[in-house]
Amino acid sequence: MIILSLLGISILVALILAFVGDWKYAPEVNISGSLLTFAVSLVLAFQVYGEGGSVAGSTYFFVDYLNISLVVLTTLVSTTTAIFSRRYMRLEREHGRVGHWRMRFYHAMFQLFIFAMLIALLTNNFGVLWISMELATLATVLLVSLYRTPNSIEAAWKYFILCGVGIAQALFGTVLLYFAAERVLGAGGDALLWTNLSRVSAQLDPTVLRLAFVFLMVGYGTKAGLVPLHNWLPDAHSEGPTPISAVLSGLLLNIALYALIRCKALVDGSLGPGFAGNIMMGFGLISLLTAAFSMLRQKDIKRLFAYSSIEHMGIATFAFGLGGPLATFGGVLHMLVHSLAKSATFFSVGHAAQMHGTQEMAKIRGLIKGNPAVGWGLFLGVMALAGMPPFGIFTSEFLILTATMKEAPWLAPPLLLGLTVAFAALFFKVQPMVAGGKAPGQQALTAANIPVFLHLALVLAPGVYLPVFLADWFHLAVEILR
Amino acid sequence: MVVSPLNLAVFSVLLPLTLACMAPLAHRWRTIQISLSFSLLALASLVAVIAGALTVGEGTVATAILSLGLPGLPFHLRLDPLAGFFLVVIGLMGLCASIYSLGYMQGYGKQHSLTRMVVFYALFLAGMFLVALADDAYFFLVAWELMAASSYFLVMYEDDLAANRAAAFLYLLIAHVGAIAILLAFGVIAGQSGQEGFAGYTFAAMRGSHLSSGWAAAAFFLAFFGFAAKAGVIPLHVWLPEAHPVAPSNVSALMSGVMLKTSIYGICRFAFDFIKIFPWWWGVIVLAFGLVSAVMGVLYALMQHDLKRLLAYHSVENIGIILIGLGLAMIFTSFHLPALAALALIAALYHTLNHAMFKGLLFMGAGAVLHATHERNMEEMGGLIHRMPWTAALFLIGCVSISALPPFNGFVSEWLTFQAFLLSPALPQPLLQLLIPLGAALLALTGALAAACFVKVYGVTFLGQWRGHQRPTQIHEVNWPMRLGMLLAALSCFCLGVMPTLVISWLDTIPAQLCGTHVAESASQFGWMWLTPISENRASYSAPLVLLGILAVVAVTWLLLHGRQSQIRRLPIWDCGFAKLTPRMQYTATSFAMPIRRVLGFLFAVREQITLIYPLNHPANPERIQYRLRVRDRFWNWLYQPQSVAAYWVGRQFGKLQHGQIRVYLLYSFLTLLVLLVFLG
Amino acid sequence: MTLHPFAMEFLQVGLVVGLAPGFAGWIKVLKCRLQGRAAPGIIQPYRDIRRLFSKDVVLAENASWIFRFTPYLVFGVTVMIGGIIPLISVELPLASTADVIALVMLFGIIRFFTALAGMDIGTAFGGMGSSREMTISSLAEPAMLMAVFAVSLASNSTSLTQMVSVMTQTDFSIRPSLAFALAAFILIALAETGRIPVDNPATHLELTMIHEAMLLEYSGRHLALIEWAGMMKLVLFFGLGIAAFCPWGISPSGDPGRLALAFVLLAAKLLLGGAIMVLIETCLAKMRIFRLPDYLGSAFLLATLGMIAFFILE
Amino acid sequence: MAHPLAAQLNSLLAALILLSAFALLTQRKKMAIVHTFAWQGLFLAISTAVIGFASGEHHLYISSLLTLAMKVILLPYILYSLIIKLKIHREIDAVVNIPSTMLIGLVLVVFSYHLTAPIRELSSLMTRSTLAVALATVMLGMLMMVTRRHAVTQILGFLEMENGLFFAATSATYGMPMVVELGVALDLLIAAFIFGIFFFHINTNFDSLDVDQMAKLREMD
Repeated sequence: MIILSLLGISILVALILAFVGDWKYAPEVNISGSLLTFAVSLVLAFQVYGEGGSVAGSTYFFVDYLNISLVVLTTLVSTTTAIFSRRYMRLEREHGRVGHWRMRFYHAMFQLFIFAMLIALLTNNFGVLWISMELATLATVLLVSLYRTPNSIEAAWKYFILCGVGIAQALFGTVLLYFAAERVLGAGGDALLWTNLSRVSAQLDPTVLRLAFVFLMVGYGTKAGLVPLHNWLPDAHSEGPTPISAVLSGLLLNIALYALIRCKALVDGSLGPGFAGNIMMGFGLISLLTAAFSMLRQKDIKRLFAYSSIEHMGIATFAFGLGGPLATFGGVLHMLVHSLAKSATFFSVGHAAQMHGTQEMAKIRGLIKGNPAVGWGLFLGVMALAGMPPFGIFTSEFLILTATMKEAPWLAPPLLLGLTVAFAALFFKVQPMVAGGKAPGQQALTAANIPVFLHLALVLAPGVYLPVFLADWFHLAVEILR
Repeated sequence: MVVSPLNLAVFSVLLPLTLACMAPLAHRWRTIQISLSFSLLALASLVAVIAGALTVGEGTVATAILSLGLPGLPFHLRLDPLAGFFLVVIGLMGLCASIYSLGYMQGYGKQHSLTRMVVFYALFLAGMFLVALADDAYFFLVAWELMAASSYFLVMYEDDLAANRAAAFLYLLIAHVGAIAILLAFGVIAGQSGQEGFAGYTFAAMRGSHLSSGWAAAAFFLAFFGFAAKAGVIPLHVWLPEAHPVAPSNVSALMSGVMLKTSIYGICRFAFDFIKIFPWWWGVIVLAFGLVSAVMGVLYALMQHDLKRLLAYHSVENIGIILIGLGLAMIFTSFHLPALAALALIAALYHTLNHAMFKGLLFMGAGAVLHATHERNMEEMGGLIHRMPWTAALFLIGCVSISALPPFNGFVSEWLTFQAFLLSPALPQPLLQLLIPLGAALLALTGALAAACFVKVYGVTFLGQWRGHQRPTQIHEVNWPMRLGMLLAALSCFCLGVMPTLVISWLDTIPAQLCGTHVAESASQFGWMWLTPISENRASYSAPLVLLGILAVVAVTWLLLHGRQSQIRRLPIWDCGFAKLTPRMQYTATSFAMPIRRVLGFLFAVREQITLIYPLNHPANPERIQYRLRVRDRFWNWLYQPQSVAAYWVGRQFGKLQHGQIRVYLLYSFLTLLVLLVFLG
Repeated sequence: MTLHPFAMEFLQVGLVVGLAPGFAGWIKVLKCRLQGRAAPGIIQPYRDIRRLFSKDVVLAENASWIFRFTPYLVFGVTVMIGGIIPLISVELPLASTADVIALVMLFGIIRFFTALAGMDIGTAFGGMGSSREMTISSLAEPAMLMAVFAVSLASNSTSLTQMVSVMTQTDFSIRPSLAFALAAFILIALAETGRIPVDNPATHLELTMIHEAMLLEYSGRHLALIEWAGMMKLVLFFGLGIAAFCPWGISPSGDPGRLALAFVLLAAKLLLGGAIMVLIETCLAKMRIFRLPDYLGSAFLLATLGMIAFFILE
Repeated sequence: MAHPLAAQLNSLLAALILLSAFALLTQRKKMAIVHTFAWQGLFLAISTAVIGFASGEHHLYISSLLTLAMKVILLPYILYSLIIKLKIHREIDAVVNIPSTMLIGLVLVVFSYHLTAPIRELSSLMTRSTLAVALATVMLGMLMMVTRRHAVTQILGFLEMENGLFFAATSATYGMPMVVELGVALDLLIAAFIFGIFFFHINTNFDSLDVDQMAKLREMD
């Protein structure tokens, strides 16, 4: 019931905004809608916590500790992003980069995107999961090309084609999964239900699952931006409007990873932890290293952080691949804190770019002097992303590293190499933008600070203090994956 | 709640933390912000000193577990003699530096945000206290990085200069690499301890863990690398001469005097507390690094003419000396000679404390000079002793102490280190018997060069005549808080130098904790006036008597000579009948160091060029001679250049993959699919 | 009856302070004889010192308190050292205030402040002198320490009284390590006391000066104190050598007879040692300053050989 | 109950689908490609219907109708009209070296046969042998996207993959659950509109639909 209302609200808001999206108070509508979903998701979360375990909405929807935490995260980030985009898009409009019609389109698509992601998280059915992933892609493709500049068109086209192809492979994997499941559970829709599959995962046929997982890995891996399937990601992030970049990196990647780890849980059931784990560890490490070294030579600020998203997705994938309670816990935590920190950083980045009228890092200087909130927001966000304690990302990386030292010590050096290079790149690029004297022609603006610092506070929390109920919450979430 | 040392220590951590949160509120009223916050920080440091002193004195161990931290791994606190000792070191310097800052920060104009300084200074202090107090790997790393990050912001305080930003970045990068190495070291120990989950990550578990020799070596040397990166051990020292000069002087006093010491603390923890049993060659490696750092550090220092840069290189040198002591202690421990190990350890710790004091004093003095002259280049100074007598006198004490001249404190610890060296014949290893004394010779060289270097510093900066362009009359003595801060440091230098026996009997609980023996009763068996490390027949030194004797003779002669009437005539300098002498004709810092540069030039990347500038009308005799000298650190080109080049090369190669053409991207994903299918499907 | 240790202490200090100029005179006389010049006579240094004391002091305008304080300090430290090195008896109350290493460092104080005083006026010569002095001393330091180490191996101690009593009580034996160490010590002592071939105390040629260059600006009582301290320093280095290498005769107790004997022997050793030094100074020429590393390097080599010889041969 | 006739019919249609896939891979003219694609859709629809009839899975009729509507009528019509409207039917579309492309295609067919062999062992369905063809179609579609530089042909390759997937679903498991079928169809519809929009934008921004022109966003310098 609650689940349906949750989905209902977001689609309803999407429809409303499709009509009044260019109205003066459309942003407020957008915010309140997201806020409402957030509230509902909290209620849902408490229900789950109360009933201790999973709440089956209907045959098609279900909630457990894992996906509810992501649902809450999604609704929260969507709310903050809505708040941010209110200020941001108004400025864009004043700069004349978007018109009425596109504002309407933007707002509607934003909510539709949230809706798609919520379905993806809440659905019980792997087929529906696939469909909603595709839907989420399609909803954002046109947002990426919102500015209609050649670059944005190019980026959106690449995004559309590459993700389309990738997701098609995921569909083939799903077909194979269904094939394997059907022979255990019998034909019919129930054979794709996670709740059933996880029950019988041990009996699923290994050869088919092996094939299926390869396809699913490539498919959802493309969405998660794993190297070498990542090429759409930097373009899409750098060319779209910043709020969209924030939710793309903050949420969509997480959803893809979520799909991936669900599949892994199934495959492990029949193949044992080794197979899927090794593939994921491989992808994770490659992504981490490639992204880290690519960050060294970025010129565009949003591309820089796009690569850092690839890097962090790599870390999380590696963690899930490594398996084991510690690493998986680290992985889940990493997904959460990364999406918070990354979206916060993108907020500051967006304002920084607006202040200088460019995304070229060489032209962005003296943010702290120009606008302390933006400057410090960016600086702290980068410290969080670089894995400086006491921010939560350090915590998750600490967990992952310690697990690595225990399970596979020989993998620690490349992991650390990647982390170090990424650290160096981030600070090397960001420090000159933040510190020092103002750039010529920097104009002042009133930034939306609440989202940034709210996120940063939330990122800071787990590094210093993780409330007990949250802790066992995550532990239970981890249990689901094993 | 009952006042125990641990509570005091926790208080001294909480005060700065709360201050860091509160300070921004007061950003309107600068003077209030300065006076209030820095006096509170001084108070916190004082409390820390008391807590540490009590702990070391009584040898108590107190632990506590906070409700913060990771689910499986709450923050553990532990205050044992070793930690207590470092609390004292940090606190003492923190006290002096905070009092000094009361005056020093007045000198900053509006363009630098005072709040930033206060906040990060407080965080820095708190971080250092926490490093000493932390008792589990996670908390230790949090504290460690808190310390690193806040000091990074402090180094970048005057961020409008690109050079400062570059220095700060270099510092942060190397510090972070070190932190990662330390994290790995913890990971190795905990991973091998066989404990589930987080259980292995408390220091208690690490004390109990028994590692195979290979893993133990891995853990120790990872940790050693990490801590060496922080301590600026050569060749990981490049950040130090960049970062310390550009930081505000009160901060560089803390960084150079205290922050480096936290890594000494870490090495002690790993070697003597966690691993305990190790082969002798570990000690030899530590000793070797110590010797190289000591000699190279002082040599590079001699070549500098930027006052603070020079002092920074001296920190490298002194860290080297401390490591020498530690290395000897490790060697003796590995051969089960606890008494000797205890002596070497005491020497190292004593020097840690001493160096904190005199290096802090010197940096504060340099800050005072900078504050008065706005000049860091010694070649532009001179004769300051007439303008700023207080600073001059106090700085002289610092110079004498760091040059290891009795009866000041630098001498005591270096003398103890020498004694430890002279004990090497007791080793059952003939090779070591022959080699270790050579190390002693290197240490002697270091000491003498340091003396030379500080004759240069003091002579060029404070003595002679003003070389600068601006009128020296504008230069004035610094304000009282700054003098007070320096005075405190100078006093402690003096006391530490004059009553070594008391200090050692106070320190005695630490070797008891780490080596299982005492030195105090043998050290002061002969009364508190005589310091006899092993036995009275072995070697003895009595600082009070030396002091009194010299003072007595000086007083007597002075009285005798001033009994008779004889006036003093002041005349201009005898110019040997040449034309008028100008201040530019004085010996400069560069020329002072020239003989040593000639003798040991092969150690530096020296580039000297002389150009004669001829007037147009008659090219026979040059009108001006230009002399350019560039002395650079070889290690930069040897170690660091290649790395960054390699990183960018790799980056470029990865960049080539991202080709821009969508069909290529499609090909990638297609190939990925095929490869996976071929090998796994 | 035996003398009280404190009495002996004062006696020895008195000897050092009183006889140092005489010793300097003796060396001057010998030198002049060897070089066929007319000698001023042994008590000439006493006259010089008295004359200087009676003169007024002329200070440069910008001389600071360091410049005026240094002579007193130098004198004080030298006298202090005179009270520590056992010359006639080992039963000195002050003997245990400093072992050899501490003694070296005490000499270090003298050097440090002299060098500072040299820089204080701000003439080129002063700076040059200080620079060279500090360079030489820093190169000499390792050799000095190795020599000390080689010697201390025999008696297993660095305290002079212990060395003396060990050597005098154990029956005489030829020790190659001591021979090497002695050779090294002589080289170092020449360098430290500023004698030919390292430095020429008699010259005032600007460019060859080392030690003298630092004292150029001194006059009157200040100069007197410094000169006097210099003479004492020479005696003390001899005393150090004697205590470390041929201590025979230094009395273990305060018995006046032994003391008298010790005094006679000391005088003999000093005269002999002075003669040897004069020979060296007359036969050798002063070195260029950048040849010094080789010179001190060989000293270091000898000392190290002494150390190795101890471990291998003894 | 497996009709031998139905089975043979199905294999025949599978063969035709494979053939049309190769045809798509090697055609030069846009119109021809669109027509071929429509044909492929038709074969797909028929085979679905046949399977539905043979296996008695009646929801397959619906999906076959869906296929007919989407892949035979709607999508080809959209593409057709776009090509007319944008006047791009003249634009040449360089195919890199047809023989080698076909060779690679053949290799892919063999490979997919090899991959699906174990599954064929497991499956008891009459359509099990056609799974290889389905996978081959997917891969050929992808190969087409790699080799063609024109936006329209890329889209066609994409849609061909979609066909392959659909065929795989029917042949491996007599079709996915209805929800999924519908959802996929919906996504396809949206996708169609989106690439429709994109053709306009690309054409206006780059005045041609040659995707190789769109290489401004890149890392190499």
